[in-house]
Amino acid sequence: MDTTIAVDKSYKKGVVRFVKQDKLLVYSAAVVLIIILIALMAPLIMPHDPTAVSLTEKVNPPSFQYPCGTDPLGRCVLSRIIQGTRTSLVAAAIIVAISGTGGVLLGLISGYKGGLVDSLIMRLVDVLLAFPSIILAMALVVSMGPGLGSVIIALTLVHWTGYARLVRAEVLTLKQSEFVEAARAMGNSSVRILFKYILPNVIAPVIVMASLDIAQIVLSMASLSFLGLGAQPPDAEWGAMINQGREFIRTAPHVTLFPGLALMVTILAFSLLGDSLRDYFDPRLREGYIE
Amino acid sequence: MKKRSLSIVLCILVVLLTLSTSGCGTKAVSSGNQTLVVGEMWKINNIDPATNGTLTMEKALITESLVGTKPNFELEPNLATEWKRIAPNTWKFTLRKEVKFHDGTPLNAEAVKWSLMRAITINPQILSFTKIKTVEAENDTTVVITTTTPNSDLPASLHYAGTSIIASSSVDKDGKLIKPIGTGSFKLDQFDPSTGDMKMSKNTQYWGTVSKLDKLEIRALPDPNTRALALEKGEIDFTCDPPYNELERLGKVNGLKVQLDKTARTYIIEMNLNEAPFNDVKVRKAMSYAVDRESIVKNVLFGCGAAAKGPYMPGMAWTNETLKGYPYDPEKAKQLLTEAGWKDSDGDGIVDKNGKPMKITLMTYPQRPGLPPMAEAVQAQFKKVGIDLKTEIMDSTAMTEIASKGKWDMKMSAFATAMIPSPSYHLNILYHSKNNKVIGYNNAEIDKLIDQCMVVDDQKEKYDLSKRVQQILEDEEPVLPIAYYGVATAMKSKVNNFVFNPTAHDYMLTNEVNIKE
Amino acid sequence: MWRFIFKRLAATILVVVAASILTFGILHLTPGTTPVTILKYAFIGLEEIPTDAEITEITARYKLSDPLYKQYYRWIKQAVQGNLGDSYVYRVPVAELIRLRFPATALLAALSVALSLLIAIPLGILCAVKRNSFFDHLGRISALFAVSMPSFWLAYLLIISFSLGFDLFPVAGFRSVPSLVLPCVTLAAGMGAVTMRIMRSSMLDVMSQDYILTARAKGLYETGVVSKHALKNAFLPVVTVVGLQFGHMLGGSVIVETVFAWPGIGKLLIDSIFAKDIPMVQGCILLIAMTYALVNLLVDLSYALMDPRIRYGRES
Amino acid sequence: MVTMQASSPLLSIRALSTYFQVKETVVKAVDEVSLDIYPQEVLALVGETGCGKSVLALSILRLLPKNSQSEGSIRYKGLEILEASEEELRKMRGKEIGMIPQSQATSLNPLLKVGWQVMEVLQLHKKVGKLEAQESVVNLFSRLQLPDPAKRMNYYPHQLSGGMRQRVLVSMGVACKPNLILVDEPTKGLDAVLRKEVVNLLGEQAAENSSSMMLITHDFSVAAVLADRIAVMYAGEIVEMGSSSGILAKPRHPYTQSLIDSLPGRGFKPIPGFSPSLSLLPPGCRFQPRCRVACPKCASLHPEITETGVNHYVRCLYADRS
Repeated sequence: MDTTIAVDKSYKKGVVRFVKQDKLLVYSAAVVLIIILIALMAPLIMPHDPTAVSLTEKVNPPSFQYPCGTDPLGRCVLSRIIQGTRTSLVAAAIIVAISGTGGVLLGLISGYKGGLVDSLIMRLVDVLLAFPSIILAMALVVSMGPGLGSVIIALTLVHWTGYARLVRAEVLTLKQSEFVEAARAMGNSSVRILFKYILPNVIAPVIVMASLDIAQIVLSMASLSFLGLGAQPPDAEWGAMINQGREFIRTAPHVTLFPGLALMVTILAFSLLGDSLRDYFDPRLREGYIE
Repeated sequence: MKKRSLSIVLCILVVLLTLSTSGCGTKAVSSGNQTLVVGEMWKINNIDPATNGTLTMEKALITESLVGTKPNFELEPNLATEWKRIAPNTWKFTLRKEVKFHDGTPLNAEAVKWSLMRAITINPQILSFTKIKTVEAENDTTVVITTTTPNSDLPASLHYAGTSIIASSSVDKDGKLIKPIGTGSFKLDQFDPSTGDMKMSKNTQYWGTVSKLDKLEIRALPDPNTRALALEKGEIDFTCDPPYNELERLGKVNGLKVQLDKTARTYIIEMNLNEAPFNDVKVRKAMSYAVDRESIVKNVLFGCGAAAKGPYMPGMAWTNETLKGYPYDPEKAKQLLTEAGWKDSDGDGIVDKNGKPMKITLMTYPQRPGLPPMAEAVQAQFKKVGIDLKTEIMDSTAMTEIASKGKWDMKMSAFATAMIPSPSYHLNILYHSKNNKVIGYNNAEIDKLIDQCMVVDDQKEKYDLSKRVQQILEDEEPVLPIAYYGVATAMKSKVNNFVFNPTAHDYMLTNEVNIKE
Repeated sequence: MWRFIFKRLAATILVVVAASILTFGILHLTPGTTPVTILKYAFIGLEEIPTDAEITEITARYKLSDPLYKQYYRWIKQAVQGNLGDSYVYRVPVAELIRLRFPATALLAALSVALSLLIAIPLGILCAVKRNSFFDHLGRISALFAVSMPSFWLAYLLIISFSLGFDLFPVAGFRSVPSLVLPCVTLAAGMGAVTMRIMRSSMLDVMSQDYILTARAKGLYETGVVSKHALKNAFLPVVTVVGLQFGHMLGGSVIVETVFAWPGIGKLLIDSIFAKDIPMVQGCILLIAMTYALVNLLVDLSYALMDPRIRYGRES
Repeated sequence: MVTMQASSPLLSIRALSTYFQVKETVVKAVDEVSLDIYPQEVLALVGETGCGKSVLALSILRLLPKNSQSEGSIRYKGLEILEASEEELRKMRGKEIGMIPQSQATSLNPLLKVGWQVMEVLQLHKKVGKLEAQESVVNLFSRLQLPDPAKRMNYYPHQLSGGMRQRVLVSMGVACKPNLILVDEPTKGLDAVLRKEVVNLLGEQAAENSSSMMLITHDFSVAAVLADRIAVMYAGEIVEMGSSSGILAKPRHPYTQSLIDSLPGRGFKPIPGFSPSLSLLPPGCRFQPRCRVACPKCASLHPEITETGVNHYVRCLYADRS
């Protein structure tokens, strides 16, 4: 029947048409790509050695030689921002990877198994969310000793709860759907059902949450470093750089402004990407017309 | 409709709240009676002299200690007019007459006994360096103090703000502090623990010259930026340690003046002498030459401090002024390193010895703002002579913890050198083998000299012994003195008679300070 | 209704106790031993090396050598009777200091919530009604910027421009009304942005519902349709978001209080965590967890009041 | 059944077309439709879902979303609706032309009491006090056989059954006794028993208020019972229009015939294929791909609507043949 094939073709054309129209998705994906590229090629594109201290040139305003000026120890702020991109993204990637997989697995199990396992996991989630995550992260980092390592561990322990809840909710709705019952009727083992039938349907929202989560993680890391708990000098990390610039707020605001700008652009890009991905995966929100 | 009524209630709530809190916003200086508003640098956690004596004695001028110190750290009479050591473990103090507490009760031996015994029970540190066993009132104006072991520094330790004297009416029936009632030139009117603001008014029956100021106010502003801004906008009249980089600018603002002084605190780098390469004196000397102390003071501390030769800053009675110190000489440092067998054989810019490159770690902590940037400056300077130094910033407790476990290289801190103004106290804590086991410095001669210096009574002999120790320390350089800790005080030009006293923990106000309109 | 509230309160207490056990455990797996930290922060100063005598004295005074579960049991037994123990550093009852510091945070949080709602809700509705207009795009973009602006950086921008530039607001402290403005704006920005976006999308969703078409078919003015029919339905998702955001704000206040030297619970908690002042940390965590749970309960109750479909305990 | 007087029509629609702008494509949901409704007459608009009948109804009240646009003319009692000002339209909606919306599950505001929602239209147009409005709603409910109306008034929509909600919507539509009532799929999603009740209800209301009614439905049997005249729509166009008896007796257009054949009583034969998407319309007769008696010319020539009997119109080249 020719009509069925027509439907598939229009779907692909629809995808291209949608991407062309939704500039937001394209722009945010582009900016995210640029940021990732900066992180990957960090050592090549840095104008100066980020750790090169030259006390005589401390706190110079932006100039041709130092596009973003120098920090209180005379180091090139631009190079440290680029280095900071790498530190932030690598750490964020690790955190999202571990807390993501962990959260998804726990969500799948607790959603599918239900009963004691489900309530145990969910009560643990409630306890972890009983107070703001930044405070829990702080307690963990202080107890493990400040430094990027403990920040990564702390944020991983805190961020998996979001994924677990999301996946559990999706599994609960999918569990009753016909095609899962059909799969079970065909004698598939529960593990196969989880991974072959349920997981693919859960991937889309998880990806959306992951990109929004990266923005949140980068922000939390910067906040922890700002409080002196995260990356320690001489590592270049945006939050720490903003904190270091605190004293020079009047005489040399550039020390604080540029890392802050980089931080904001990164958070903005990932949140925008997450938003437009959500719109893309959730057609209901697109402007349709009344039948 | 429910919605409209909800938003109206919300608006009324906001308006009420704003009106209620606007009452307490007052400008700093009101005409008529003179008030000095001070921006304090540390959080004001509590106002118990036993644990926060520097605040109640040196800044709020509420309490006073038995013994005072002259700017050159020599002891002078204060609440106690004179003191004699009548036995190795016993001392007799005579109290000043006609001194009254703020609540009108007289200062007598009984009050001193109660106050000192309270201090040593609350604060274990006061117990450990005064070593007080008993305090007895022989008569109204004489106090007899016995120590657990002979302690020639007892009078010096009674200068410490923690031992300042308060009346027994300062506490309620079950011993909880209500309000410190001292003998100082100001009495406490009000303390608001939530904002950390203290309000004092002058003590008209003060035994010394009564202050010209009518009121003294202290506000806790822990953030240096905030202190500088508050001073410029007139919210406060006097403050200490604004951001070092703004000292120059603040000095030029009309109506403000800035003063740079040194206090009895030294930035030092301690090393783990049990491990190579620090057990080799040549390496230690090379490292000392490799540190550019002048550049650090000028660029990192913005001139707030001075390059250090020995443990004690110039101007202290027992400082060995003849020390040469280790002026910046990278070539000499490299030469000493080669003599010690450290050459850059593999050309990677890092010296190495039988295959092992010199890779060491320097630990420090952020609570003193100068330390982290100094550590990174030292890192850059060591790199020039081929030493690969990594810096680690951590909480000071964690640093002490790691050092006590033995697996460490270097740690930098800002050590107070005259907590107890005596020539032996600091040397005994930092360099005596039985006290500072962590750095593993074991020099029998140094130990013997320090022990002698602690016991001998004659002042001149004490100073000579201390000076000889300082000379040996310079030759052996077990610890690298980097810079003397600078204190920057910034105030309105109309604040006068403020004389910086280096014996203070940070800065010390006096009853002389006042405001000329 | 009451059965539901009772069940929720019981669950909250369980969660809060579990949270306090969690923090108690975390704070004790620390590298710096507690007595050394207490000595440094409370008595002898950061640089001094505590002598063994001092360490043993403090360990004995606060019974720190007891096994952990015993220490926790002692704390929880007193906490139940309202005695949260004494702070190691301040050496005053924890409850007293919390009572002093809580109003500052409460006032800051309440005003920030009020400020963000007063701005976000009208803006959200306007953006939805004037969809895809210039105003709508402007609103959405500024919301995205506000959400991605780190609070501590926004605080500095505000300080630089307002208290330095225009000398309008004092920089720190909780002494006068103007000192309230900058911290409130910093805290309200993030929350306002999120609330506005949720308000807009929920308004759009409601405006496309069938009962709105019915309302128009009845001949109502467009403003009547929006106010009588759309608003109430659009508020439901916003109420839940406000609950979540309030928790987020408690976290945010920790940073804002640090930057603005605001004497609130957030700042108190950070300092206590650094100083390993365990009773104080436990007290603050208990308070924050309970406020958090209470707010969520209030949100659920208001949800039930507004939506008859979920009115608990009412037979249909 | 009301006999048809030859007076001027209450509502006359001439060459009405309604477009929707979706991204770049333009979708023509209603294509050059013309029809009249006479006072006290029931016209049924029959067609499969997606043929544009609901859009036609909404065009009359101009309740379509912003991305739509209508051309042609809709005259109601001499007033041109397409040019009417918002104020005139607002006065007309609910008072002159009432609407009974489609799905009873979602057409009532879930957070407001049903009584209040009906009183609202009365207070809006009839300027009556709260008490008086309450009273008229109570007897409206009782007239529509809603059990215990005084109590039911304070219920919320989720507390009522499907049938009761449908009755509330009907009462809302007829509350101001409008001259024309647009009824959108009154029987959709109801079981057989309820459908019968609603059909009788609508019949009584039309007679009682002597108002004319445009009945939009996909169910031919409902149209047969209630309607004086029937218009069959397919892919945005009217393909056949005439008296219900005439059409039932002798359906001229192949689509109408297959519609009737698909009724349960007439052999339950489904119509093959799908109705075409309104943005990809075939060139010739739009029913040609699914028409059993189509011939080559049908594919290329788009037939006009022609009169094939007294007040009986058909849009098919071979209407008289079948």
